[in-house]
Order: sequence, then structure tokens, then C-alpha cells
Amino acid sequence: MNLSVQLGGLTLKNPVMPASGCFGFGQEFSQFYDLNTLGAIVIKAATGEARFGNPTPRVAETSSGMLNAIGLQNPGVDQIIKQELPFLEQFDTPVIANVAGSSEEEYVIVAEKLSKASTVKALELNISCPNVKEGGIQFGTDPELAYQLTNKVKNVSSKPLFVKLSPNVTNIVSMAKAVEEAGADGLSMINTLTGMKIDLKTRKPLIANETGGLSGPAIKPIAIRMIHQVRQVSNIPIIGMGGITTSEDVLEFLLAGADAVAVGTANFQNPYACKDIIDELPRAFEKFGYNSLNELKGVVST
Amino acid sequence: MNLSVQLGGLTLKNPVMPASGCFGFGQEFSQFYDLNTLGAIVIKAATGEARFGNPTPRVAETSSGMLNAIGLQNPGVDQIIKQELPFLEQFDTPVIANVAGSSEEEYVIVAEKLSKASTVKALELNISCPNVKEGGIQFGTDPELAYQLTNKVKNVSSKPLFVKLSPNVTNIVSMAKAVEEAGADGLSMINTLTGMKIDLKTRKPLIANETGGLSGPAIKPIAIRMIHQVRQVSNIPIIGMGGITTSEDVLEFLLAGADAVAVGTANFQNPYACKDIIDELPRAFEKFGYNSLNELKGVVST
Amino acid sequence: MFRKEMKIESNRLIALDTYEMVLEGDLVQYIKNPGHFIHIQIGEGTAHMLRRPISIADYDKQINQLTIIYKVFGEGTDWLARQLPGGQINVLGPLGNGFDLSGIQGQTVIVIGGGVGVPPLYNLVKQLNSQFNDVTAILGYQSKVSIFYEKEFKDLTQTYIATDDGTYGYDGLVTDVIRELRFSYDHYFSCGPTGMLKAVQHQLSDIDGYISIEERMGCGVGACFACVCQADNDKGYVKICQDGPVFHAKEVTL
Amino acid sequence: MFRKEMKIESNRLIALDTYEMVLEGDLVQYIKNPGHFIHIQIGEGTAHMLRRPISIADYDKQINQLTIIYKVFGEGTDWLARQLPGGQINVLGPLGNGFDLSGIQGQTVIVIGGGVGVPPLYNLVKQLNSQFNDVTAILGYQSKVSIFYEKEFKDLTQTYIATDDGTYGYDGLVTDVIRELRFSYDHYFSCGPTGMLKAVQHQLSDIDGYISIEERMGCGVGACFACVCQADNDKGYVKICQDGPVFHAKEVTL
Ligand SMILES: Cc1cc2nc3c(=O)[nH]c(=O)nc-3n(C[C@H](O)[C@H](O)[C@H](O)COP(=O)(O)OP(=O)(O)OC[C@H]3O[C@@H](n4cnc5c(N)ncnc54)[C@H](O)[C@@H]3O)c2cc1C
Ligand SMILES: Cc1cc2nc3c(=O)[nH]c(=O)nc-3n(C[C@H](O)[C@H](O)[C@H](O)COP(=O)(O)OP(=O)(O)OC[C@H]3O[C@@H](n4cnc5c(N)ncnc54)[C@H](O)[C@@H]3O)c2cc1C
Ligand SMILES: Cc1cc2nc3c(=O)[nH]c(=O)nc-3n(C[C@H](O)[C@H](O)[C@H](O)COP(=O)(O)O)c2cc1C
Ligand SMILES: Cc1cc2nc3c(=O)[nH]c(=O)nc-3n(C[C@H](O)[C@H](O)[C@H](O)COP(=O)(O)O)c2cc1C
Ligand code: FES
Ligand code: FES
Repeated sequence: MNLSVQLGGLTLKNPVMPASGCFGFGQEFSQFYDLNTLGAIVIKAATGEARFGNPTPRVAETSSGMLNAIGLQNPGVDQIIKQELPFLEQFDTPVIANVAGSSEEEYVIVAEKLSKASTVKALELNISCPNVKEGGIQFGTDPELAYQLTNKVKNVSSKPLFVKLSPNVTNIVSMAKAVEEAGADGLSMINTLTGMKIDLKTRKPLIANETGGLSGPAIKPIAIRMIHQVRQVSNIPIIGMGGITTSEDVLEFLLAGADAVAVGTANFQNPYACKDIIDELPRAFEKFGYNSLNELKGVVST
Repeated sequence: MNLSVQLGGLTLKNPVMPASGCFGFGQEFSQFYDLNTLGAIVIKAATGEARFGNPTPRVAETSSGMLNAIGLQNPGVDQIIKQELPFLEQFDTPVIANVAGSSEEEYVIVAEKLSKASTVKALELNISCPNVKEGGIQFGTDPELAYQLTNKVKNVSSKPLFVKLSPNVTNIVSMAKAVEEAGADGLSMINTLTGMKIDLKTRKPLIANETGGLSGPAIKPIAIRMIHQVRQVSNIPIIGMGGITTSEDVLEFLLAGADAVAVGTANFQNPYACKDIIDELPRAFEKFGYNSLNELKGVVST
Repeated sequence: MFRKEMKIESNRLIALDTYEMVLEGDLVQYIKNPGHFIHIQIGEGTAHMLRRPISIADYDKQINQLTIIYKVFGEGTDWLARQLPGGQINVLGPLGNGFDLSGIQGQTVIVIGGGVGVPPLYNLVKQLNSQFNDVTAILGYQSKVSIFYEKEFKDLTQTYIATDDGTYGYDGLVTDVIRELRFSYDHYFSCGPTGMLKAVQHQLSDIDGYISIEERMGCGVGACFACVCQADNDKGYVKICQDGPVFHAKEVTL
Repeated sequence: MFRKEMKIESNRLIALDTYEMVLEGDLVQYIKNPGHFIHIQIGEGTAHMLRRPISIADYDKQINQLTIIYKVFGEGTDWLARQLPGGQINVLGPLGNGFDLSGIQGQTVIVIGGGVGVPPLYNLVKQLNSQFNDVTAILGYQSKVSIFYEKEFKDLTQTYIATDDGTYGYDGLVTDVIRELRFSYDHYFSCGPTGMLKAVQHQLSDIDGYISIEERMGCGVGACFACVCQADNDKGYVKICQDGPVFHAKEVTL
């Protein structure tokens, strides 16, 4: 079965990729399986300078999900290009670079640099990290700011630009419309929902940063709803994510209106998650009587 | 151990009550245990006229949660007062009536009628039902509208007024502040998050209404975060809810800043949920070294 | 209605994806008539917040046992299928109102079942027999491999089997069989997919009939209004879990 | 590192809330030295998305077995405690870098453990012994009822037990015992709560030391940056799961 998919100018072998922040820069997971298996690889967020992130603990488990507040720890865009990207060159799998920042200038600089790296085939603009005060969340909740930022970044990038939306908003449709109008080639949705867990023993938030981003199967219904809503008003490609753990979940996201999907938290429970999902996709298609990816596209939205 | 709690003028035996919509008008659950056990009873939403609700299916299971789109089915405020409230009179447990509507006028009429019913000890203003187009959600996402509505309802009600907030907003704090300024005696938070699930066999949303409200343990981290955020700027009582299934969950809500809690979805998995939680509360207090409810209040927020 | 741990006596595959589970426990003493259902908790912890409604297929108060027959459909029934004898499951029940058989004596009765709607009819036929009725059973299945309890029904009464794909018995729908038989009956009792029930309701509209219907449920006890069905009564609706699942065929609009 | 089902050989209570579990499987063949940990999947389905890191307390490549010792702390370890011999658990491992013992031969060594930090020291002492070192073990527990593996350690080497509440052995902290012994050592190895490690790091700052540290983990393999610790190196941090959990005492800032 042909699983390949066109995604804002990229051609992917299949619609499944690891989600940013849950797969590092690929090296660790390459010990488990061949990264050529993947539809694409979304690497960890890059910022202008190195960031050391939030104090620990940075993760906590919740019912069918987890909280994280890594805080965009990364060695900075230059180091990423120099030290991390070369490893990924060997694979015949497009790399999508996640772009973060605290100011418009920082986003623009990071995007410009990454867009020039030959290994990078597309950018994912992270305007939705809830875990850093200056992590871009203001851009992710205000359509005006999102429009401007997308526009500026689009101007300096020669590669397809996916804007990653935050679910922590009253109106996801207006956010999607704003970035589409600003020239986004596609959308990634959803990032994490802001949550908190309290340690009854210490009487303090379990995550040192107090709040963290909620991900995993717990949030899947919210992701499906938001993708469905956005698909009804927009035709640009959507990379869907939020709680995917099985190939059947992938079908659900495609039916809701996603063109491809990203798998985050599931990699922690099962390091083979992406590979297993890809391997099982044909069987899931068969089980529910689908013969091609196109048959699923936006079925529910129309 | 003394579990009693003061809540906006009411005195409750303990801080645990069933959440609106998950306990009907009490009759069914009274077959399982004595309703005198409860701190309070929050009854199902009342509207001006009888409503027949949404088409079925109205519920779906999700990971550690569920979706519902009942659609405010109820016999109308007059019938509720006539046919449902008399049963609840026999119990020494305050009844909190949930008020819904599609227009300001409807809310005001319903609130006025319920506030006059002697069995009703407080009102819960449901400005957050995501499952009915005209279910009040517009009031729950716009601070201006919420302010006005709360104000109008407060004017006609002689009973304490709790406003139930929707989590489907960018800024929960501004919603809380708006209704507090408008005279709310307390807050109930949170209502459900809008979600969706797609049936891979029928290729349609599982819930006939397409979207439904997500509740259960899956959303607990979001509830805790929002209560914590609101507690930092507000001193009015909060009835906390969202995913409570155990007495330890109750402690977490109290630490986050709630004064009492409501249990919704858990009643479906375990019809004795509220009773079990109340019975186990003293042991949970002991386990974590608390001697009174007051010791927990807002510990994390200060 | 009670919430109890029940002990699994047996759990065996009896047809394609279809299992028969025998449960033991006090709850059996409270069953009033055939057609009640039980609401089963799935798994440990809070991953599955909703219980699963399954009809009581048979019960025996003397030995404190009841039987359910279920088809593996999704996560919940898959979990059930993996439970081993000796283990326990948490059950809420008996729920709803079953088939009211008072006054149904010495009459001609037809019972019509489809797929996982067949189970509650098994004990029903037993009781109809004990009240000296002349019972004909028509049972529809998808295919030969899906058939269960054929012998059990035939041991009780005259039974016709139909399969959708014609791999066994009559090739067609239960309504086709009814049409071919062309007998007249005093009453009918039916349980199965909504499509089948509608067709039966229509075909046998001049006979006194009772149908058992399904809907996705929350509480299972009448408190959440998840399982309503339009009905010809004062309120305009019934709650399947509390007022049903068995209704007079004239009462509900499918 | 591999993800494998391992068979539970035994699972028994050995002290208050503390269990010893023996696991069998090929994964054992890949263990390099004491101090590695395994990352254990909890429950069925997706209710628990994070694995639980537990140190390897002992292992035997000949019989393909490893031992873990864990304390019931929350939902995950509670689930572990309920697993029965004959069952399987899903394990990711061996993870991290253990204690590097190359060159540590014929020396005086002190190993200091606290609570659930004691387990990885057990196989460590075995290997230190096999390299002809003179080993002293100081093990701290909360209370008499929490003590485990006293005999096992005493069978290997000179062992001092301390309890926080003085109900057994030395009444006080491991650092008090070290102070009283006043011997000099060539190396120390320690694992336990952060507070204890800090105190040991401080007290034995002039000795070559190695500590094994804990942090809440996501992936367990170095990809998610959940488990970083400030360190005196180029990057300014280490990842405990990948670079550790064992570090030179001078490298990390607790
Ligand atoms: C009164 C009643 C009696 C029933 N008796 C039987 C029986 O005897 N044998 C049998 O095999 N099946 C019976 N069913 C159907 C059975 O409840 C479903 O097949 C089962 O709940 C599916 O659960 P799952 O976890 O496998 O599927 P999932 O799709 O994973 O379930 C998800 C949710 O949907 C609900 N759901 C899914 N399908 C149905 C359905 N058809 N009806 C109601 N809820 C559904 C589940 O209860 C659960 O809440 C009965 C249903 C009702 C309402
Ligand atoms: C490298 C390493 C080795 C360990 N070795 C052992 C051992 O040999 N024996 C033993 O009893 N314990 C050990 N621990 C601690 C053990 O991981 C925790 O006690 C366990 O994860 C608690 O899980 P829970 O589900 O019972 O607790 P919960 O509180 O329900 O767990 C919730 C989440 O928090 C994490 N968590 C909670 N406490 C800790 C902790 N102290 N360290 C790391 N993560 C935690 C869990 O892994 C899980 O992700 C080790 C920890 C690390 C990092
Ligand atoms: C530990 C962790 C780190 C993450 N880091 C990033 C990040 O750097 N950039 C980003 O855009 N999203 C980040 N995310 C969000 C994920 O990419 C994804 O959008 C989210 O987790 C929902 O998908 P999931 O439920 O499959 O995990 C992170 C998520 C987790 C759990
Ligand atoms: C089936 C169902 C019906 C509900 N009906 C109402 C309602 O009528 N009015 C209301 O304010 N909230 C209603 N809610 C929301 C709950 O009161 C509660 O706020 C929410 O479910 C979160 O709590 P939980 O996770 O404990 O269920 C309903 C929830 C469910 C699951
Ligand atoms: S399932 Fe709740 S009313 Fe029927
Ligand atoms: S746990 Fe993911 S980097 Fe260590």
C-alpha cells in the first residue's frame, strides 16, 4: 500500500513523524530502529543562544498523559546546525526544524539560519511553548502577534513553514486563519495544554516550574476537535498530534482533517512507537476498509 | 476529624458533592447510599422550558475520560421545582441548583425561580455548557458578557451564587475576575473541555452532536492549574472539579485553592464514588499529615 | 441494584469473537425476569471511566450464577475476553426492567434475535416455556462462524437460524424468515441491532410486541440522560437504562 | 539498550513496603557493570505513559537473571508489587552508565547507601570484592522495619547499618557512621536520597568518589532532557539517564 503523502511541498514516505521535543535530534532513537522508516523527523526546538531550561523535576505522570516543563533546553541554533544536523544527513528522511524564541528578532534569526541548512527541509514555528515565560506563548494566543511573526519568519525562510498552534485558546480557528493569511504553508496542531500537578507530600507543585504542558492520550479528543474545526475553514496541510499511540489513532487524525501526524509522548512508553505505528498502518487501513490515504482526507469535515 | 466547611454562606458537613449533570436529581443514587452523607448536592441544569437535548449517542469513552453531549435535557425549571425538589427536602444536605439558558432573560428567570425554592440553598450559574449552541458558552468565554449576566442574576437571587467557569478559554483569570466583580459569591471550576472522537467504522463523529465535553481524570491537571491560577488573584470560595476519583484527589484540589469539590464522571465508574471519597478523607488527611481542612487551603498558592 | 464483585466461573469462546462468561455472586438473587442487564467495570484504575452494559443471557438462583454472552467489539469487551476463571469482575446490576411475562401463558409467541441481541432471549424462552407458551425462535447471525447457542435454543424450542451471507440456515434476514413462516402469533419479543428492530416493529405492527434496545450509556441507572430514546409518553422520551431496555414496541420510536 | 518482555521469576516482600523481584531474559547479557538501571512499563494500555526507572541490584549472566529491589511509593511500584511470578513485564534496558570499576583493584573502598539507594550497591560490592578491594559498606534505613539485604551484605563484606530513628544498628545518619569510623579510603561509592549524597559529597570531598543520582525521567534514553543535572563540564549539564546515573562526585552539582 502506498503510504506516501505530499505535505506543503515535501514528499513523505508515510504520514508519521516523531513530534518535536520527544525525539531529541534522532541519535538516541536510531539505536532502536532505522530512522529511514520515518515519514519525517521533527527535531527539538532551537533558540538563538543555548538555553539550560527549567529546574528539575521537569516531568510528571498524569492519567493517560504527562506534564513536561523542559523549558526549551537546547544548545542554540548554531550548535544544532554544527553538531546535530550532520548526523541526520545520512537518512533519506526529511528533517523539520522546530523554531523557538522569546522575541520576534530571535525567531527570525533562528528561522533564517535553519532555513539555510541543507538538511532542514521545512520549519515548524513553535509559537505555543507554555513552559517558558518568554517561550513564545504570547505569539500563540494572540492572532495579531501570530500573524506578524509568521509573516516576518516567512519572509526570511525559503523552506515550507508550518506554524505550531497552542490549544490554550478560546478560538483555535482565528489563530489558524491568522497564520494562514500571514503565509504559513501548513499548521502543526496541537501543542500541549497547560496543566499542573501537586505533590501531596511536599505540598508543592510536582513540576519545579509549577505548570507544565499536558500531552498524551488524555488530550487526544481536544486535538481531534481542534483539527476538525480548523479543517472546516482552511485547506493548508495540517500535521496532527496529541495523544497518538496506535495506527488507529492515525486514522482518526486523518479523518479529522490532518494530512500527516506526529507522535510525541508515546515514544517514552514505547521507544518503537513511530516504527510500530508505521508498520501497522496498512493493517489498520485494511481493517476499516480504506485503500488509500486520500480516502480519509477530511472525510468527517465535509 | 471535623470535615465541615464554610462555603459562601453555606455550611457543609464535608467538602464533597456530586457535580451537576452526573447525579440527576439525586433519586437514582439514593438507592446506593444515604444522601445525608454528602456535603451538598448539585442538581442537573435547569432551563426555562423543558429541553429534550441532543440526539444520541450522547456519550463516548476516551482515555481516562469521557465525552458527553447531553444537551441540557431537563423538564424545565417549573417541573424541577414541582417534581424533583420535594424528594430532596428529606435530606439534611444543601441543594445547589445549576442554572442554564440561551439568553440573559432565560438565565434570569430560571435563577429567580430556583432562588425562591426553599430547598435550594445556592445557585450555580452554568455559563460553560459546550454542548448546546445556545447553551451559554458565549457567556462563558467573554468576560464582558459574563460580567453582565452574573450581575443580572445576582440581582434576582437571594441565595449565594456560584458561577461555573469554562476551561475553553485563553485566560481563565480574566473570566474569574469579571464574575467576581459582578458579585459572584463563589466559583465552580472547571466545566468540560470541548473534544471530539471519530468512529473509524462509520467515519463519523461518535457523538451525534459531533463535539462533546471532555471530563474525567484526563482533565485533572488542567483543572488544578486553573484553580491555582484563579486562587492567586481571588479570595472567593471555589468549588473545584475535573477528574476527581479519590480522596487524595480531593486533597490536591484543596491544596490548589479549592474550598470544596464536586465529583462528576467518577459516579459512572463507581456509583459509590462520593461516599467512598468522603469515607476515606480522614485517612488521606492522616496519611499526609494534615489535621484540618484549613491547613490545606491555598497552601500551594501562597 | 447493587455493585458487587462477581467471580468468574468460566469464560470461553463460543463463536467468532464471541464469548460466554459465567459469573457467580449474590447479585443473581435480585434478578426479577429475563432482559435485565449488568454494567461491567473495565480494567484497573481510571483508564476506563465508563462501564459496559451486557445483557443477562441466563441465570440460576439456586447456584447463584448468571451467564453473559458478548462479542469482542472494542477495548472493553477485549479486556473481558482476557479475564480468567477464578478472577473477579466488578458488576453493577441487575439493571433496568426486563421482559414482563405476567399474563403471558399458553399463547403463541415468536422471539426474534439478531447477533448480540440473541443472548437475553435465551432465558426468556426458558421462562416462556415454563408458562406453557408455544414459542418459535428466529435467530439471525452474520455468518456461519458467528452462530452461537443454536443447540441450546433448539433444545428449548422450535428454532430457525438465518445468516446474512447465507453460509448456514436460511439465507437472509430474520424478517424474511418471519414472512415465509406466515404463522400468526399472540406476542413477539425481539432484541438486536436497531435496523432489525425497526424492520420487525414495522412487519409485526399488528401484534403485541416487546423490544429490547441499545444505546451508549453513562451511568446505567437513570441519572445522566445519556441513553434516552424518543417515546410516545408524557415526557416524550424514555431512559433505556432505567425504563428499559425492554419496551412495548408501540412505545418507542427507533 | 533493548526493549524486552522479561519473565518474573519471583516477587517477594523483603522489608516494609519493599520488594525484591527476580527477572529472567536476554537483556541480562547486555549489562556491563553494576549501576545500570532498567525502565519498566506500568500496566496495560496507555493509562501510564511514563516508565519507572529502577536500578539493577544484582545480575547473573549464566542464568540470565537480574534482581531489582523497589519500594512501593506510588501507582507504578504498587502495580509492580502486585505482579505474580510467571508473568511478564516490559523492560527497557540496560540503561545508563554504571560504576566504572576499571583500575579499582586492591584498594580500600567505602560504599554508602541510603534506602532505595542501597540496591545497586549490592552487585557493586560483589564486583569490588572480585577485584580484591577492601570494602566497607554503610547502609542507612529509616527504621528497623525498612532494613533489607543486611545478611546479604554482611555475607560479602564488613557492613554497618544505621537507622534514622535508632530502632536498629547505629542511631543516626550514614555520615555519622563515617565520622565515627574515621578510617581513610581510596574511593567511595554512594547512592541514596539527594540530601544524603550532598552530605557525603561534602564530607568525603577529598576522596575520589562516585555517586549515583535520581531524577524524574521521561524517555530514559537521553532524548527528552527531563533528567538533567548541573555539571562541571563543557555543556554545563549532564543527562542522568544517559550520562549517568553514576557520576564522579566532583562532576555534578546536586
Ligand atoms: C442494554 C444493553 C445490553 C447489551 N447486551 C449485550 C450483550 O448481551 N452482548 C454483547 O455482546 N453486547 C451487548 N451490548 C452491547 C455492548 O454494550 C457493547 O458491545 C460494548 O459496550 C462495547 O464495548 P467495547 O469496550 O468493546 O467497545 P468500545 O467501542 O471500546 O466502547 C466504547 C464505549 O462505547 C460503548 N458502546 C460501544 N458499542 C456499544 C453498543 N453497541 N451499545 C452500547 N454501548 C456501546 C461502550 O459501552 C463504551 O462506553 C448491550 C448494550 C446494551 C445497551
Ligand atoms: C536511576 C534511578 C534508579 C532508581 N532505582 C530505584 C531502585 O532500585 N529502587 C527503588 O525503589 N526506587 C528506585 N528509583 C526510584 C523509583 O524510580 C521511583 O520510586 C518510582 O519511579 C516511583 O514510581 P511510582 O509509580 O511508584 O510513584 P509515582 O509517584 O506514582 O510516580 C509518578 C512518576 O514520578 C516518577 N518518580 C517518582 N518518584 C521518583 C524518584 N524518586 N525518582 C525518579 N522518578 C520518580 C515515576 O517514575 C513516575 O514517572 C530509582 C530512580 C532512578 C532515577
Ligand atoms: C517532553 C516534551 C518536550 C516537548 N518539547 C517540544 C518542543 O521543544 N517544541 C515543540 O514544538 N513541542 C514540544 N513538545 C510538544 C510535542 O511536540 C507535542 O506537540 C505534544 O506533546 C502533543 O503530542 P503527544 O501527545 O503525542 O505528546 C514537547 C512535548 C513533550 C512531552
Ligand atoms: C454526563 C455529564 C453531564 C453534565 N451535565 C452538566 C450540567 O448539566 N451542568 C453543568 O454545569 N455541568 C455539567 N457537567 C459537567 C460536570 O458538572 C463537571 O463540571 C465536569 O464533568 C468535570 O468534572 P468530572 O471530571 O468530575 O466529571 C456534566 C458532565 C457530564 C460528564
Ligand atoms: S445511562 Fe445514564 S441515564 Fe441511562
Ligand atoms: S529521561 Fe529523557 S533525557 Fe533523561
